[in-house]
Amino acid sequence: MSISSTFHKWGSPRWFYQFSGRLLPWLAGLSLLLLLGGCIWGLAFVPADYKQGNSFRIIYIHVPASAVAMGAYVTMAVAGAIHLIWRMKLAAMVMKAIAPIGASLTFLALLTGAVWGKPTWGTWWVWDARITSVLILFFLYLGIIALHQAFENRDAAAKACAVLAIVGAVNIPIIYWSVEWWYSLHQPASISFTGESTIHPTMLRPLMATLSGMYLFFAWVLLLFTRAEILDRERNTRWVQDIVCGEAR
Amino acid sequence: MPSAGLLSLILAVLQRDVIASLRRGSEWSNPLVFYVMVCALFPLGIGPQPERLAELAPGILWVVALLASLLATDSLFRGDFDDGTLEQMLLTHQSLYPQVLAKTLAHWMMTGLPLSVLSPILGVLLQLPPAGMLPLMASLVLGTMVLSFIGAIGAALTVGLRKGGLLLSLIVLPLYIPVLIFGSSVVKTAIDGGPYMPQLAMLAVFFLVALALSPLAICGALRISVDQ
Amino acid sequence: MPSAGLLSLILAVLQRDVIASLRRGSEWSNPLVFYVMVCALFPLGIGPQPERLAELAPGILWVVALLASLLATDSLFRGDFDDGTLEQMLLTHQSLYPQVLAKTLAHWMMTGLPLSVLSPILGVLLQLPPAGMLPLMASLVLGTMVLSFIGAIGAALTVGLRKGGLLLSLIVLPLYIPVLIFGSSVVKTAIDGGPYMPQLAMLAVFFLVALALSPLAICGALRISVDQ
Amino acid sequence: MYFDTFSELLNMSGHGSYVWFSYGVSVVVLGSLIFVARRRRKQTEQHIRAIVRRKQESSSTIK
Amino acid sequence: MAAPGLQVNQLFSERDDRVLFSDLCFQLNAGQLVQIAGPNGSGKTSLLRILAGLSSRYEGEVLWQGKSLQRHRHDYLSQLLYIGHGAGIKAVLSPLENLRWSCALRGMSHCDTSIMAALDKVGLRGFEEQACHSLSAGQQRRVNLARLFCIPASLWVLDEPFTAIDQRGVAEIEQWLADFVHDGGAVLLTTHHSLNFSHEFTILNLGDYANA
Amino acid sequence: MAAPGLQVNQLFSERDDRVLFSDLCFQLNAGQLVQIAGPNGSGKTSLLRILAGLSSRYEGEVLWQGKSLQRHRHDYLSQLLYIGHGAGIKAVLSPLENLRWSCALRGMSHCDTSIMAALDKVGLRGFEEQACHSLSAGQQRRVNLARLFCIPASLWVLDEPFTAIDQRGVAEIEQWLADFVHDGGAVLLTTHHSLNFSHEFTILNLGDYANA
Ligand code: HEM
Ligand SMILES: Nc1ncnc2c1ncn2[C@@H]1O[C@H](COP(=O)(O)OP(=O)(O)OP(=O)(O)O)[C@@H](O)[C@H]1O
Ligand SMILES: Nc1ncnc2c1ncn2[C@@H]1O[C@H](COP(=O)(O)OP(=O)(O)OP(=O)(O)O)[C@@H](O)[C@H]1O
Ligand SMILES: [Mg+2]
Ligand SMILES: [Mg+2]
Repeated sequence: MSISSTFHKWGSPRWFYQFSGRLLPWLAGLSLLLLLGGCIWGLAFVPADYKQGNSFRIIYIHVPASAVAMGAYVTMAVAGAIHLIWRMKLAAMVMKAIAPIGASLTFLALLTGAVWGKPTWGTWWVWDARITSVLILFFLYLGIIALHQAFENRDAAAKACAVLAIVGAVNIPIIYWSVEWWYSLHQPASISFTGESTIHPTMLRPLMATLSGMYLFFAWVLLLFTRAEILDRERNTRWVQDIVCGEAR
Repeated sequence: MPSAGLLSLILAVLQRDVIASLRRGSEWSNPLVFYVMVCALFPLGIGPQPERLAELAPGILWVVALLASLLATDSLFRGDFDDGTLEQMLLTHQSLYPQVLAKTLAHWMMTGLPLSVLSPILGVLLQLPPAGMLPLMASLVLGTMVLSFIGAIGAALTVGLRKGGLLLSLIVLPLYIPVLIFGSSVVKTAIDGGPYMPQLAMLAVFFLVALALSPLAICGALRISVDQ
Repeated sequence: MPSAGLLSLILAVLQRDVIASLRRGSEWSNPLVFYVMVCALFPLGIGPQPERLAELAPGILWVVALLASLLATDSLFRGDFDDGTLEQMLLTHQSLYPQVLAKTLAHWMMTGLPLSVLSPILGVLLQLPPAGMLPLMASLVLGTMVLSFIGAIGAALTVGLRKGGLLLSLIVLPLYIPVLIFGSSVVKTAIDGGPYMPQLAMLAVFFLVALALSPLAICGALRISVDQ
Repeated sequence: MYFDTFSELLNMSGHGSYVWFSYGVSVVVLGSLIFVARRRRKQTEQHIRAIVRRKQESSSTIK
Repeated sequence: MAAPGLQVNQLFSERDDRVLFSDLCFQLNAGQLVQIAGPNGSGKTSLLRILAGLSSRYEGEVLWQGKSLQRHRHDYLSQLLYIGHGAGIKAVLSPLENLRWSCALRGMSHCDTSIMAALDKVGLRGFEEQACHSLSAGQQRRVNLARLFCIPASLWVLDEPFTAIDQRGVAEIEQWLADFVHDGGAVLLTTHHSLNFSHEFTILNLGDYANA
Repeated sequence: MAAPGLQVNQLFSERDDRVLFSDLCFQLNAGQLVQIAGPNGSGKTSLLRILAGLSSRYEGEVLWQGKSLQRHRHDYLSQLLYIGHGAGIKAVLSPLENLRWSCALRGMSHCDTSIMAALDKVGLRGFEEQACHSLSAGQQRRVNLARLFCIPASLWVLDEPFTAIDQRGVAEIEQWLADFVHDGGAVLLTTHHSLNFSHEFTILNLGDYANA
């Protein structure tokens, strides 16, 4: 009973729109503060890594982007499941909003990783297990975006994407684990992630800042996209028209 | 006797799809020809040195089989969607699950199975060592079955769309990757003389999981596609 | 001033097709995505060892570019056929030749050109040595143009048929082979430090021949396809 | 600050181009996310204003 | 059969912001026939698809024997026979094979005799084994209509059943409909043709429900 | 213009061994309108495609101003405007872009003013820049019909021009046809609708020529 009523409330686009409106400035301020602060800290104040020199400073953008990109996919699949099971429209809007954000962050993870690889490994790209799985994650995101665009009808698009996101989520552990297995099977060149040991506590603190900043940033942009989507879907309702044309009346 | 009913339903659907596919011809022959042609392209692209080809053969054979299966997948539900028989499938009081299962199996019998049976010949073309032949066939038999089930999800999601074709690839290719990895490693391990049974067993597990779960996704996707 | 008229006709057709393709999005993005994905499949199939990948990269990149271009070819005339604008093209007193030329060029600009531009990134993924990058792009630019012209003949022949798809592959793939051989050998020679200009010149010759002759075949094929 | 001079900060003992390129791209990507979200909202608002205007016009003609 | 067969309450549906119908209410009981009329694009096919459970693009209530359609899908579908305006048959298969499959979908097996009787009734004796693509458009339609006689149902939902059927065929089908209704069946159909029906029947003009 | 415009002698065509028409003879001169009538599948579209030079599945003779159509294709096509029953427009392009392309195909460039005038005439003012797929079926058909006014021709061949057009639109088109014929144009059209035409015109019933 209470669960369903909470769902009902959370599922109401109108309530969500107003609630998220209050949250927005906090998210925006905090995320920018943490991101900017962490980056400046990491770029200019942390000592260089004894093995990698200064190139390790990419970590402050690389690791947050990678982590949030993965988290975003899970969020999307959960939203998809909620949409399919409880027919909650808001979940569909959240799902639609996550796809481009997640894809951008995955792209960022790939790009910063590649740029980091050049000075560290001497090559832009290796077929490391983790790297390969991120590439596949990127493809999964692209698939969802393309599927959504291909449908003309929004409801069908949302449902189809939800199915795909769930199937993908079931597959992600399998993919990740099989790629890991594949990589260790071949035992390729010596290049691979060196493990946590290299990270000093002094280096870790700015990382914590940018990591949490990136999560907040994700939440912020997600709200921005979702709110725009809410307005678009509910454009024929009175409350949306009142909000948009509020000044005129 | 619901189980007897289910079985006869499955058989009826299987029979219909296989007969239809055999009558049309192009449906089962095209993936085969594609398989043969693209495998024949590779020596032209990467050079004819036998040792190198032998090394690469498992990977190439598997990737191309995967592509052939992928390209054939688009037609899985499209014919039924276009002529309105898909609606009839949705409008029975019997469960959709066995029908979808039977359709996917029929599709596999017309694509994956012939591919697997033909693969030793292409193995010879690509200088695959004899030790790899049987494992190649076995891994393809199991693997293409899994590919068919995964592909069917994508086909069901895109059957109502005019774009079809490459969109399906986009959706389905990332999901194919575990199958590719285990399938090709079966053959490679066999060539190196290692124990390839664990990987084959893994493919069998994938198959069982796909058999049990993918029809659920397919049924859902079909309902969505018809309801547009 | 017939030449000015021809030029403006070519430009108008080019502009229309490019705009339409950009608006639809999937038309130019799908082959690209297919290219990227299938290139990424190969390491998964044949193993991640950088040296081996580097050796194979030219062949793989070329074969996959060829497949991507092939799969995109099907849509070259299909849209126009379906919406009846192909008939309008046939029913002008102006020659069909420049129109077909422009359509094929537009198609190349939306498939072959992006593929070529993107290829260095995939080269990086497949560990292609830096010496091969520029030749790869150059050979793909010229080669995909030839592929588009050859593919257009096949597309024109099959546009009236419901089967399309794989039938087109059967017709067109054998004709693609010379392009593949010269294209991939450009890259391989460049990596080995050899003179790759002769092969590139050969591709250029193919291109000129295709430019001059294939529109004739395409025009004929289109007339046949419309007249069914 | 870890670096002594500003130019050292830029150069980062040779790795500067990699680091600064990464951060530059990040700013562009994250910034464009915000930009796209904003633009989508603006477009939606315009669309809704058009709907409202149309509605008002049609209701006034009925009267 | 005391509860009304099919009951539609306050049905609303739109496409691309265009309202197809709103506030649509009607009821279809055993022994009745309702014809949905309306100009092209007025939403007839859309309505039938909603009632067949193929489309969920609606708001409002659809009840079958007093119970919600979505919850009692299985009961409903076992009573329903829907013939859409698609071909409904596989062109490469023969009429016999097509109908065998249709029967198997309903859980009926070994029903060749009833299929042959149905094919006979729709005038396709002698064509049982010929591939459907070599039949004329009207004959193909008849294969689809033969399902009316080999699949038991108490509600027929027919979208333009007279398409491609010649005049004598139309009269025959009208007679079949009358017999079915007489035996306690319920029929819902769309057609642009003006129905020549021996019993009383209701015409529901969808044009009246648009933009209401 | 002394030689007859379009002259058809002993035309014969078949499909899958079924004769669509045989021994078909007629003549269409400047200032005349001929309507091709006949039931579905009687070969109306096939005939128009033959006369437009799109189909060569016929035996017999088709002459344009006394000269064989195949030999004098260029002359003929420069005088012909054919509107088939396909959409005839690219859905992702705007009406303006579609018509610009149509004009370019005829070797006309910089004809935006005449295109705007044509769009105005078919009632699409204000929709010039909107993508055609977001227009209604009737509006899309009107885009196609706008070609009548921006492309000069002396022979119009129209396959079901009234499809999807509302009643007022039909009357307008009939008026355009009358004006065109009055100005010395020739029109050949098919329609299932009974033409309300101010001038005299000929109806050619294809049903009469079948299996002859
Ligand atoms: C899920 C995705 C990823 C996560 C969570 C992740 C996380 C990390 C972490 C924690 C480090 C620091 C490791 C250390 O210094 O010991 C690191 C380093 C690195 N990552 Fe990633 N990463 C991901 C994806 C990628 C990708 C896709 C690439 C390349 C395209 C990449 C390239 C690198 C490089 C070059 C380094 C530094 C070299 C090294 O420490 O060995 N990473 N990554
Ligand atoms: N898949 C679709 N996508 C978008 N709009 C659609 C779709 N299918 C139908 N419509 C729209 O819905 C409206 C109703 O269509 P529907 O097919 O129900 O009409 P109908 O009454 O059956 O017409 P007809 O007499 O031509 O069969 C039409 O305006 C049509 O444009
Ligand atoms: N592509 C084709 N392949 C085989 N038969 C065809 C084809 N196109 C038309 N036919 C056959 O040719 C005959 C005439 O078709 P046509 O389209 O000319 O008829 P129509 O008079 O225009 O009919 P309608 O009134 O429906 O437009 C029909 O019997 C049809 O089945
Ligand atoms: Mg209808
Ligand atoms: Mg016709």
